[in-house]
Amino acid sequence: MDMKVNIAGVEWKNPVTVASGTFGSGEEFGEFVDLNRLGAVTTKGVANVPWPGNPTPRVAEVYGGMMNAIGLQNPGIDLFCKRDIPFLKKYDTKIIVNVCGHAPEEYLAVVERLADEPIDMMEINISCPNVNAGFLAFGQDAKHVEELTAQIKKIAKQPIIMKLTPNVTDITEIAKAAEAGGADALSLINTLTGMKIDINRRTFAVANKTGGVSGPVVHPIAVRMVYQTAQAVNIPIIGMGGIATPEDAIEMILAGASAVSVGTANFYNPNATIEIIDGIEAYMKKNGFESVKDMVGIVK
Amino acid sequence: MDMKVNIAGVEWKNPVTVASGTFGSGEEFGEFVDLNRLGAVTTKGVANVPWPGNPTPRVAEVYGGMMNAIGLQNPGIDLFCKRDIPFLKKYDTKIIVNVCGHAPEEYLAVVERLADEPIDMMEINISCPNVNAGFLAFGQDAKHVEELTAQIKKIAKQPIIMKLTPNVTDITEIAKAAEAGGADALSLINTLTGMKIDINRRTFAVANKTGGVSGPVVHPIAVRMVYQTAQAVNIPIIGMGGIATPEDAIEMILAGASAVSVGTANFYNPNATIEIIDGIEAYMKKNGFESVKDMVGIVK
Amino acid sequence: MEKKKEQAKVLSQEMLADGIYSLWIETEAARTARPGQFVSVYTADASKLLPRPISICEIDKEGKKLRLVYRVTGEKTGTKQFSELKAGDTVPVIGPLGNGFPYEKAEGKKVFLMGGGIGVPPILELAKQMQCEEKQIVVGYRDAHTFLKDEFEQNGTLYISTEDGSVGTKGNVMDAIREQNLDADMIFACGPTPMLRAIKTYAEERGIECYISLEERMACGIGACLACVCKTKEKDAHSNVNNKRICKDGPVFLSTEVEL
Amino acid sequence: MEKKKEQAKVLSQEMLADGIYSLWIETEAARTARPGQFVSVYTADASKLLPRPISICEIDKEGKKLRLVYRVTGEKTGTKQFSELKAGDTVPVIGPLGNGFPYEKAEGKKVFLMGGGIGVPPILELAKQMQCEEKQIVVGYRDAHTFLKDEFEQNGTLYISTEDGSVGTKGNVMDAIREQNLDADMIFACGPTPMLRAIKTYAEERGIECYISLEERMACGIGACLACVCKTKEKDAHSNVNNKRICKDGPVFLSTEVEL
Ligand SMILES: Cc1cc2nc3c(=O)[nH]c(=O)nc-3n(C[C@H](O)[C@H](O)[C@H](O)COP(=O)(O)OP(=O)(O)OC[C@H]3O[C@@H](n4cnc5c(N)ncnc54)[C@H](O)[C@@H]3O)c2cc1C
Ligand SMILES: Cc1cc2nc3c(=O)[nH]c(=O)nc-3n(C[C@H](O)[C@H](O)[C@H](O)COP(=O)(O)OP(=O)(O)OC[C@H]3O[C@@H](n4cnc5c(N)ncnc54)[C@H](O)[C@@H]3O)c2cc1C
Ligand SMILES: Cc1cc2nc3c(=O)[nH]c(=O)nc-3n(C[C@H](O)[C@H](O)[C@H](O)COP(=O)(O)O)c2cc1C
Ligand SMILES: Cc1cc2nc3c(=O)[nH]c(=O)nc-3n(C[C@H](O)[C@H](O)[C@H](O)COP(=O)(O)O)c2cc1C
Ligand code: FES
Ligand code: FES
Repeated sequence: MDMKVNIAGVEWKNPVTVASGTFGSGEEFGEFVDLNRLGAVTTKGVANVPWPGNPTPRVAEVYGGMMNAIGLQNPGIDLFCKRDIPFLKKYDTKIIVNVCGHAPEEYLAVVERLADEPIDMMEINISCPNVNAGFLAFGQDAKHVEELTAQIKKIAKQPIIMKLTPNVTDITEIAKAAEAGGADALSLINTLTGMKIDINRRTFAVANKTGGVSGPVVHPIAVRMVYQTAQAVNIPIIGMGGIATPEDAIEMILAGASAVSVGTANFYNPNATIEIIDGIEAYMKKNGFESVKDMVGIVK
Repeated sequence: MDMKVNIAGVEWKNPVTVASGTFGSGEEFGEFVDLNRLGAVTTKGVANVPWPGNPTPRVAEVYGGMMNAIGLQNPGIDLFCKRDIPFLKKYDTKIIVNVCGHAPEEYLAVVERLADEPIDMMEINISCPNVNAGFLAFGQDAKHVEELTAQIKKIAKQPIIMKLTPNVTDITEIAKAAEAGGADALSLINTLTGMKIDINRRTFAVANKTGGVSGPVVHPIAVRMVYQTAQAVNIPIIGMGGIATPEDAIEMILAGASAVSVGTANFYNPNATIEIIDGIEAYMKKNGFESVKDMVGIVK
Repeated sequence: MEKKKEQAKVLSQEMLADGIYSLWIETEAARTARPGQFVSVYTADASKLLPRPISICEIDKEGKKLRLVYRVTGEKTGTKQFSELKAGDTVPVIGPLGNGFPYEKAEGKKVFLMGGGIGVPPILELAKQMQCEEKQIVVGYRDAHTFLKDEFEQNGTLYISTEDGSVGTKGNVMDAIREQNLDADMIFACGPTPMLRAIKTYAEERGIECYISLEERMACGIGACLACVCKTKEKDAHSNVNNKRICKDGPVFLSTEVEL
Repeated sequence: MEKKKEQAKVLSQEMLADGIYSLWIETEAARTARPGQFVSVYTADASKLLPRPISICEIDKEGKKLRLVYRVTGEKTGTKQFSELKAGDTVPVIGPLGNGFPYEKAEGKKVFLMGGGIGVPPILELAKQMQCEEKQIVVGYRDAHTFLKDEFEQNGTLYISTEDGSVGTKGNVMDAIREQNLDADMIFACGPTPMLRAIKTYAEERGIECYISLEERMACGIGACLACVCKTKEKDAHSNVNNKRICKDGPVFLSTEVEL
């Protein structure tokens, strides 16, 4: 039985990584989880310069999930390369660096800086606010997505995963634009934009007013989008959104994801990734699947 | 203290109605709830002719909510006018008829047929599949929404509520289109499109493959969209999506809804509407609000 | 407004066979319950909001008690959670729901009362209340775990089939009536769809009046949401299409009015 | 990999004052716990997934026991659910988390141990472990419900303030030290932000070394998600911006390094 998956030419030992922003660069969770067990570690988004992030409160609990408006706080690419990459290199796992920016130049600066770093893949978070397009994110406009992807691909030395936002009318349109731009893989979904109001204090629960909803609650929407995207493109998909159990991960794979990311679940079950890896293996054994790829997208 | 609200010229005794499709035409829930207590009853969607709906299974449970693909089964407008309207007229509550169709002509046929019926408002469900625009719904295209609204307004004799789908990139664009078309009010949100896969049977949990997610899980997304829409238009909004408690309803009102609809919660708490009406009243008393409208949209 | 969701009191819980549990609850629903009706049982788990429809297996009207016999369908399910309820706990229910078996029609008839798998339990109260000429109870199990067997023996002539042949006829309930050469002029049945389909065909070929109890996923359980429909031969007066609601118009239907 | 989420056993639960509860749990977290650290406590409610950070009020290392004293913040909250836990139940926890009070630095010093409101509990274990020249415990309550008072009296000189003036100084802890004319050359404090802000100003004006324990909404509780930051004067080495993580770098900070 083969737990290995090949995502755009990079072989992971199993199909499970962590969702960007929920696992730092692995250091803190390393006290709970053997990082060597993970197919890959996906880091918190990093920009060309340090970002201070949003004011607090940055998170709120919602029914069956959470909302966050961290605001992409990050130490900037220089410190990241000096500290976080060497830390992760000590483990036998693939390294996926999540990249953010306010404008194409900012993304490109990070991608360029990472070109010669010993990382395996880059994930481009196009849900960041696009300073050139008002309140929308890059990822909500197919034209921007295609252009940005093409620009990144020109300079990137590692395979590029474009990470899609679910806050769109038609995810397949954006997915196809990323593919047209040359993306090697896609990951989805990022958070769904939500809002919570504290009716007693009569104010927003997170300082940013809106926040991204994640956790079990977003799972059915994520599965739908992964399924639709799998029908629309020919590049591999990393599925995420509310994956908390082996069943959730398998569902995502059957819908068309070649690999999965575990996000919010880490917060309330630090062992979630390991349980999911073991659970996928048990399911394969029970159902006679030889290889993970034999399960990908078979429910049509 | 004044629980009354005025929605596009129609006075409801309180701001609570039920979400279309979750309450039939009130008859079945009449055994659990005094229909006279409701601000309004919103009926299941009705079309110009009977629709058989989708194959079963039509519903599935999802974490903290449910998914449905009923497929708008309905008895057609003729039987509806003969049976359901007279039933509702026996109660002291406003009657909102939810209207669906595959094409503009179908909507218009229903609206015309209802013009001289003793109903108070019409809610137009523009999340129905648009036969003229491929797999998208009317409600995902601003141009279609404006046109359809304008056509309906030309012949409607009752105030028109356009019901928006959340499966769009920018809800305010659609809301503004409906307003431009002459809508008297808006209601939102309809269900979020999701998917569930049964990993043991390796098939879709609902026969239609995708279904609409509703219940507590969609609440933060609904609140965000109501808030955004309230900033963008000058017509009243009926807020819905996961309202299950008085707190949920009050949150929606503070975000900008002039009234609220209770949907999925009816299924697991048939008394939800009554608890919400009483709870809003208690909150107003406790916080010194004289009138519901003093709470609408005050968190900015 | 006479109906409501109530917190039923758990009186006792017992495992009858592997994964099959018997639950006695105290509930107002018992007052008007009929065999073939069901109750919607709710979990205490905020992630599982929909009802689990469970047939009524026994009714004690005076004691306001109902017996529910159910199968745990898997780990992490609502029925798994029900199986952990203990005497003194409460469990939210709505009921009784649907129309029961029209057992009054059986008077003077030679009847098959057929149950298969987890469709067996509602046959018990039916057998207890039915007054008929000849009461032939034909129930099918997977294996030797023939739960409710003793109770059935007290309420009619019992024929058993088991899939593995460990008890009674090897095969299903149809095999049992063939092997035993049984016949009837009225049938009441509850069980998996393939079984009901076979019974429906059998009954229609012979012109026997036959009532079957159907299953479908539910959301409201009271007829409002149109989730739980089955296909009907004729246009239904309520739906105005060829559909009936299992929760409200059923779960028991005359075999000739529905399509399986 | 030495850490994990565990099912702590509830040993006892007691209401200390209106809405204030004391919970003793048995947990591995007790082995290495220090005063000022906290544990993330989780609900059993599938709709409430995030941790409730609760400070450690007392530590029994040998017995592997921790005491948590917490306020129920409202109906339908997680703390409300905690208040329903009974001896024998389990409750999921992760801990000990964060850095405690550097009480070793107090040796030979004249110290204020200040707590206000629900910031009072962690001061107890601090008082118990601290070896110093003069231990002045100054705690502020809303009213006469002066929970933990007896324990404090056994561990230092106790000064109380109450908002309604029913016990001790009327006002807050600052009013108490002014009224009693107290002074100190080191401060440890936990409480609401306005109180900490006043203490920070007081300490800085006088050049007193002062440690304060901060609060913020959390998601991971272990330093990975960057939810729970506070503003810092200097650029932080880890974040590379003027932010520190309360859960990981705190919750106790030197007053001069943070901005409130
Ligand atoms: C009228 C009626 C009477 C029934 N009587 C009995 C009985 O007496 N004993 C018994 O063991 N079972 C009975 N069932 C089947 C029982 O409802 C399901 O086994 C149960 O709902 C499964 O829930 P779960 O928590 O185990 O599964 P989960 O997988 O947790 O259920 C998820 C959702 O799917 C629904 N669901 C899953 N399977 C079914 C099913 N087969 N039918 C309807 N809904 C389903 C659940 O109600 C729930 O909403 C009856 C079903 C119907 C419709
Ligand atoms: C380091 C630290 C130590 C604490 N120690 C104690 C203590 O010893 N005793 C005590 O009673 N309280 C303490 N608190 C506050 C306590 O965490 C909150 O009162 C509690 O989380 C509220 O949860 P709830 O279930 O009552 O409210 P809910 O409204 O159900 O909480 C919803 C969400 O908001 C979070 N939240 C709500 N209020 C706060 C808050 N003030 N701080 C952080 N998160 C919050 C909850 O953790 C949860 O994720 C501490 C907080 C921190 C950060
Ligand atoms: C606290 C938090 C921080 C996040 N930060 C990032 C980020 O930096 N970059 C990114 O692409 N996605 C980020 N995300 C989104 C997640 O990677 C993931 O797409 C989303 O949370 C859905 O998965 P989940 O439901 O399993 O959490 C963040 C999510 C959370 C909850
Ligand atoms: C079973 C079911 C049937 C529905 N049918 C309709 C319908 O006929 N017309 C319509 O506009 N919305 C329909 N809806 C959407 C609801 O009216 C509502 O917009 C949505 O469910 C969100 O609210 P909730 O989370 O409170 O259920 C239906 C929802 C459910 C769950
Ligand atoms: S479950 Fe709603 S109509 Fe039957
Ligand atoms: S709560 Fe995640 S960093 Fe503090």
